[in-house]
Amino acid sequence: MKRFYFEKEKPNIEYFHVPLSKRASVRDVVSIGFGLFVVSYLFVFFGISVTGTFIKDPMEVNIGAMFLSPSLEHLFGTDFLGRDIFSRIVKGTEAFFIPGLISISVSTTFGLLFGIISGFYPKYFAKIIFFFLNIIDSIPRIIFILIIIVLFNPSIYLIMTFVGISSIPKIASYIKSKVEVLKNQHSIEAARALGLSQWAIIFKHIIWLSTKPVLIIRATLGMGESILIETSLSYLGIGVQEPTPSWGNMVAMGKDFFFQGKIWLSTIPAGVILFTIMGLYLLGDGLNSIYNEKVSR
Amino acid sequence: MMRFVRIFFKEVFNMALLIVGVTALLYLLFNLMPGFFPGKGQGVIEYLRLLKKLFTFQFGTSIISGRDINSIVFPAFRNTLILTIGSIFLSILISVPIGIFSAYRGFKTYSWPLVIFSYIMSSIPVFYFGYLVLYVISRYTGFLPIYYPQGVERGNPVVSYVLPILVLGFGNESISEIVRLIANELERVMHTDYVIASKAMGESVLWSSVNEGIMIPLVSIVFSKIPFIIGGAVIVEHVFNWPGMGRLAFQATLDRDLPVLIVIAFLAVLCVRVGMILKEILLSYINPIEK
Amino acid sequence: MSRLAELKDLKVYFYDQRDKRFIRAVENVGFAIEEGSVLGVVGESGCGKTVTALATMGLIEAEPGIIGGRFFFKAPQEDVKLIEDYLFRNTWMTTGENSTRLYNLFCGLDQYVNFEENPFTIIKDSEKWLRRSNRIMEHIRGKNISMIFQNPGRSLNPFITVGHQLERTIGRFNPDRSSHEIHEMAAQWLRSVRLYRPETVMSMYPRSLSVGMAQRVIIAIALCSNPRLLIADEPTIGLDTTNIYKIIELLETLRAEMNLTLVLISHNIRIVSTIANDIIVMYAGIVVECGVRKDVIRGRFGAKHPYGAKHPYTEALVSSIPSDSDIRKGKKLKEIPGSVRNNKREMNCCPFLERCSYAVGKIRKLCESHCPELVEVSPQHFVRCYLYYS
Amino acid sequence: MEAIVEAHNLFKYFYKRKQRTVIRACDNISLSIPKGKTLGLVGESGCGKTTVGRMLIKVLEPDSGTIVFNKMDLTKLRESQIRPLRQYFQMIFQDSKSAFNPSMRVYDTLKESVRLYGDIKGKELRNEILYYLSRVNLHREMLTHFVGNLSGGELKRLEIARVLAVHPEFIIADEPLPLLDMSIQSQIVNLLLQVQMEENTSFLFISHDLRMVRMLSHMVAVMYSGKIVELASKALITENPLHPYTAYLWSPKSQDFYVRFFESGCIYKNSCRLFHKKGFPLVCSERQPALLEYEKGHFAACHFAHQAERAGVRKWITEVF
Repeated sequence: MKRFYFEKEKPNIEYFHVPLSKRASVRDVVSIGFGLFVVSYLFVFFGISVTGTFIKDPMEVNIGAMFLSPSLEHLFGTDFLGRDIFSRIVKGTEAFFIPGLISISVSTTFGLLFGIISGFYPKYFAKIIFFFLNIIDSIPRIIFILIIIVLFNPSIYLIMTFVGISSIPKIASYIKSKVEVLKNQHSIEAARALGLSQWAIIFKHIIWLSTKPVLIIRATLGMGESILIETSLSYLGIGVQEPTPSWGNMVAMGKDFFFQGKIWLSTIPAGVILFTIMGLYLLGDGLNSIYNEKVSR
Repeated sequence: MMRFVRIFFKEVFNMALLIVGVTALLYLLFNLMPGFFPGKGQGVIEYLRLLKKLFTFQFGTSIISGRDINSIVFPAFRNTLILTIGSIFLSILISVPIGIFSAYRGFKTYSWPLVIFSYIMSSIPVFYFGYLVLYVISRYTGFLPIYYPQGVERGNPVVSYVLPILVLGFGNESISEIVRLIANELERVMHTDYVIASKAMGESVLWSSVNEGIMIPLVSIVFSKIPFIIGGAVIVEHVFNWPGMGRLAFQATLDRDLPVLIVIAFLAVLCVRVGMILKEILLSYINPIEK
Repeated sequence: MSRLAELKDLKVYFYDQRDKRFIRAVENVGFAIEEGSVLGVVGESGCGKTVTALATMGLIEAEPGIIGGRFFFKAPQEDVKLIEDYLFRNTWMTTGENSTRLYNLFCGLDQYVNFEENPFTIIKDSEKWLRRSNRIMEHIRGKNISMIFQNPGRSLNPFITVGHQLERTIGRFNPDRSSHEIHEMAAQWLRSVRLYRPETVMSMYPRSLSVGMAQRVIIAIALCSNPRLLIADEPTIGLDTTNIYKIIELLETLRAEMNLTLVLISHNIRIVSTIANDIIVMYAGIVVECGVRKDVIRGRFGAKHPYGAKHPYTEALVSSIPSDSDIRKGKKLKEIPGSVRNNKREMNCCPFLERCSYAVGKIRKLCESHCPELVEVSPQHFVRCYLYYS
Repeated sequence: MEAIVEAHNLFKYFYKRKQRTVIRACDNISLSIPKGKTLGLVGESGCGKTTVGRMLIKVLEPDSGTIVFNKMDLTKLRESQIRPLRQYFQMIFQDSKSAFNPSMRVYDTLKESVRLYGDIKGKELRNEILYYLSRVNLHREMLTHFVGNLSGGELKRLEIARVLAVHPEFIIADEPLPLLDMSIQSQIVNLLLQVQMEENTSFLFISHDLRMVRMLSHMVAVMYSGKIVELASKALITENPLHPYTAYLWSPKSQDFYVRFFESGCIYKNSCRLFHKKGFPLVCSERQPALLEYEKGHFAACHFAHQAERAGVRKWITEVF
C-alpha cells in the first residue's frame, strides 16, 4: 500500500514540545471521540429522565399500540404492553447512573488511599492492607452480590457500593505499582533532597501528576463494569424489579418473544448496552495510550 | 527447583490464611443478620465448627431446604469448573493471536478490524449474546442440543458443553483486556534494546520478546480474571439452564438458602486461590528477577 | 588487502509526525573498509553515526527510513543466493585483485522509493521494503556482520541466564553440535573474553553482572558466530576509565586473533584514535572529514596549508579532550559553544556554521551560501570546508 | 579556612540476605570540605562513593559516625529540623533523565524550586526562571518542553539550574559526566567552575575519572571498596602519588592485575603492583594500613608510602597516548 509524505510549508518556528493533542495517533483520537460521545449521551439521557421533558411516561400501558414498528411517534417502537421503548431506555439510565458514580467514587478514593499507603511503606502496611484486599478480591463479584442480596435485601444503591468495594483491590494494586515505579526512578529522592516536604511530594508529584491519569482510566473502566453488573442483575430479576425500566429487565422481558421472531424487542436494549460499554472501554483505552509517554524515536 | 517449592509453600500458607479470612468475613456478615444463623454457642465456637465443616468437605444438610448439600454441590462444581477452564482456553485462543498480530502489524492495514471485533465481542452483554447464539443455532443449524440433556437419556454431555463454553469464552470482557494488554506490552518490548540486539544477532524478534512481551501479561491477566469468569458463568448457566454452580447459587438466593451459598462461595474462593498459586509459580518461573 | 565492504551515499530521512516535517538523519555518507582494518566513526551524540550503523544492518523501522544508497559487502557465496536469483542480476561490484564480488545489500531500493523536489514528497512503500530487506539481511545479520549496542546493561535478555543466551546463539550458527559441546564452546568463548570464572558467569542473570562484565559477555556473544565485520556502537560509554582501556585492548587483541574488521563508533576521538586505522568524523548527518588516522588527528603540514589541514570541528574535538600534560598545567578546557542543531531538511548552509571559530569575514558568506563539498586536501584525506577550497 | 562540611568516621554496612554477605560500603570515612573549595572523590564503580554522597546529604542514614554541617551535627537532628537546612546542601544526580517528574514541563520544575525558599509571584518569578535558564545557557524556548524530549547535555544543565535556583552553599555532584559526550562534558565542567567562582559554593565531585576530577577539584580523595586510600591536594596526587592504586587509576594501561578478592590486611593488596613487586610482604597481608599523614596535607593508607619515591611509584604514570 503506497505511503505519501509531503511537507507543508510551515513557519520556521522551532518548537519541540509534545502537547497532548499532538501525541495522539489516529486510533486514540477515534476511540476518545467515540467514548466522549457515549458519555455525553449518557448525561443527556439522565438529564431527560430526571426532568422527564421529552419522553412519554414509560410506565403508561397502551394495549392498542402493541409491537408497533419504530416510527416518528415511538422512536424505537413499542413493547408487548404498548409502552414506548425509547422512553423506557431513557428512564433505564437512571437505574445505573447514580449507583455507577457511587461505585466509582468508592473504589477510586479507597483504592488511591490504600495504594499510596502500601506504595510508600512497603513492609508493614502493604502486607496488612493487601491481606484484607485479597480477601475481598478472591470472592467472585456476582456471588458476593448474591450473598449480600440474601442477607440485606438491599436497594441498587447499596449493591453498587459493594461493587465499588469489591473493585478496590484492583485499583490499589495499579497505584501501588505506579508508586513503586516512581520510587526507584530517583524523582522522589531528588524532590526530597531539594527540600520539599513529605506531604508536598505525595500530593503534588505522586497524586496530581502521576496517578491522576491512572485514576481517570480506572474510573471509566469501572463505570463500564458497573453498567454491565447492574444490567445483568436486573436481567436475573434480582436487581431493578419489573415495572421500573432498566436495560437488563427489558432484555429479560424481550427474550420470551425471541423465538416468535420479534427479536428487536430485546435487541434494542442490548444494542444500547453494547454501544455504551464499548464507548467507555474505548475511552479508557484511548486515555491510557495517551497518558503513558510513548518513546518517540 | 528449590525456589518453586519455597514459593509454593509460601502461597499455600497464604491461601489457607485467606480462606480463613473469607470465612471469617462471611461469618461476620451472617451474624449481622438478626438471629438468622441458629448457632447454639454464639461467636467463636460456632465459627470453629463451621470451619471444621468447610475444610473437611462434608457440608451436611442445609437447614433451610433440608437437601444434602454434598450431593447437590459437587456435580455442579464439576460442571462449572469445566465451563470456566474451557472458556479461559477459548478466550486465550482467540485473543493472543489478535494481540500478537496487532502488535506486529501495528494498527495498520489488516489488524484494525480484528481489534474492533475483539472490542465488540467483549462488550456484548453475555445474556443477550447467549440468546442470540441460541436463536441462530436453533433457527438455522439445529444440530447442537440447546438444553443440557436432563435426567435419564444422558446423550453425549460433551457436545452440550460446546455452546456455553463458546458463549462464555467470547462473552466475558477478558478478551478485549488480553488483546489490549498484549498489544501494548509487545509493542513496548519489541522496541527495547535487548530485542533489537538479539535481532541484530539474527534471532527472530518474536522469540526473544516472548518472555516479557506475551507470557507475563497473559499469565497475570488470565489468572486474575478467574473471579470474573466464575461470575460470568452464573449468567451463562442461567441463560442455558445449565446445572452449574452459578445456577445453584441463583436458586439459593431466590429461596434464601444461606448454607448452600456459603459452600458455593467457599468453593469459588478455593478455585480463585488455586488460580493465584498457579499464577505465582508461573510468574516466578518466567520472570526470574527477584524483586 | 581486498576491500570487505563499501557504503555509497547512504540517505536516511525520518518523518516527524509532530511538525509534519522531514528530519535528515544521514545525507550521502560513504566509506570503504579494508579487510582486517579498524574504521573509527567519531561524532557528537545525535550526529547520525548510530543511524548509519543501524542502516547497514537493516534495523531501521522508522518511517520512511533508508531513501538512497548502496552497501556492497563481500558475503560468502551461499549466503547471497537470495540476492542473485532476484531480478537484480547486475548489482554486485568487483574489486581489483581476485575480482571477488561485493553484493549490494540494498539492491532494489530504488524500485520502492521515488521523490519529487518542489514540494519535496517522498513516496515509499516501506512495508514491502522492510519485508524484502529482512529476507536479504537474515543471512547476513549475525553470521557475517554483528553489532554491539550502546549500554551493555540493557542489551542482554533479562529473563534468561547469560549462559543460555550464549548457547542459543552458538547453537543457531552450528546446528550440528551436541548441547554439551555447545556448553563447552560457550565456556571457551567466555574465557577468550578474559572472564575467568565462566561457569559462575553463565549461571548468573544479566541484572547481577557488573557493567564491565556485561560488555565482555556481549562481545563474546557478538563474536561467537565469528563474523567478518563487527560494528561496535559506543562500547565504552558509561564505563569506568579503567574498564574503557581494558575493553579497547580486548577488542584490539580479538581483532588481531580472529582477523576481524572492526567499525568503532564513539564520541571520544582519543579512544578511537588509539586503535583505528582510518577515521571518519560526522556532524549533523554529514561526513565532515575522512582519512587516515595520522592525517585526521595531526593534519599534514603541506605547502598549501601551513597550519595543517583539519576541519575546524575535528580540531575542536581533539582539543576538547585534555591530554595529560595540559591537565597538569591546569589549563582551562576548550569547549565547543552551542549544541548540535536538529537538522531539518531545508537548511543548506554549512551545519557547523554557528559553532565554527573560523567562519569570519569573507569565508562566512561562502559558508552561509551552501554546504561545501568534500575536498581532497592530501592523498586519501578529504575535508568538507571552504577553508581548503583551492 | 574553616570547613563547611565535616564527616567523622562514617560506617555503613549493607547486608545482602540472599548471599548472606556484608558489603562494607563505607568503612571509617572522615572528610572535611573547606568553604568555597572542591573535594574530588575518585574510585571505581562499586567502591561506595555514591553512598558517601547520599549520607552527607541525609538521604541515607549512616550506621554510625557524625556529619557536621556549618558546626551543626546533622545526625542528631530529626527530619523536620533538617528540612529548612536542606536549602544549603543539594545534589546533582547521575542519571538526570530520571531525576525529573516526566509529566512536568521545564517551567514547572524550575518554578517549584524557585518558589521553595522564596515567595515570588508572577512577573518576578518569570524573570527569575529566565535568569537561571540563561545562567546555564539553555535556550528560552525550552520552557514549554517536556523533560522527555531534551538531550542529555540539556537535561544535565537543567538539573544544575534547578539546584542553583535554591542558592545552596554546598553541592554534591554524583558522577555527572559519564553518560555525556566529551565536548558536552567540558561545557559542564566549565559551568561548574564558573558557578564556584561566582557564588563561592563548595563542591563534592564524585567521579571515576581521575582526569576530570583533577581538573575541577582542589583536594582529591581516592576510595577503594569502602576505604579512603589516599587524600591529597590536586598537585600532589599527580606529582607523586603514594598509593599504587592512585597510579593505577591515573594510567590504567600500566596495570594488568585485576583479580580482586577480599581478605584481611590491606584491601588493595591482591591487585597492588607494589605488593607483587616486593614479593608479597607479610605486613601488607596482616595489618590494615591506616590513613596517615606522610606529608603536609597528604594522607595515604599504605605501609610503603614513606618510601614511595624509591619504589618508583611515580614512574608508572606513563604517557597514555
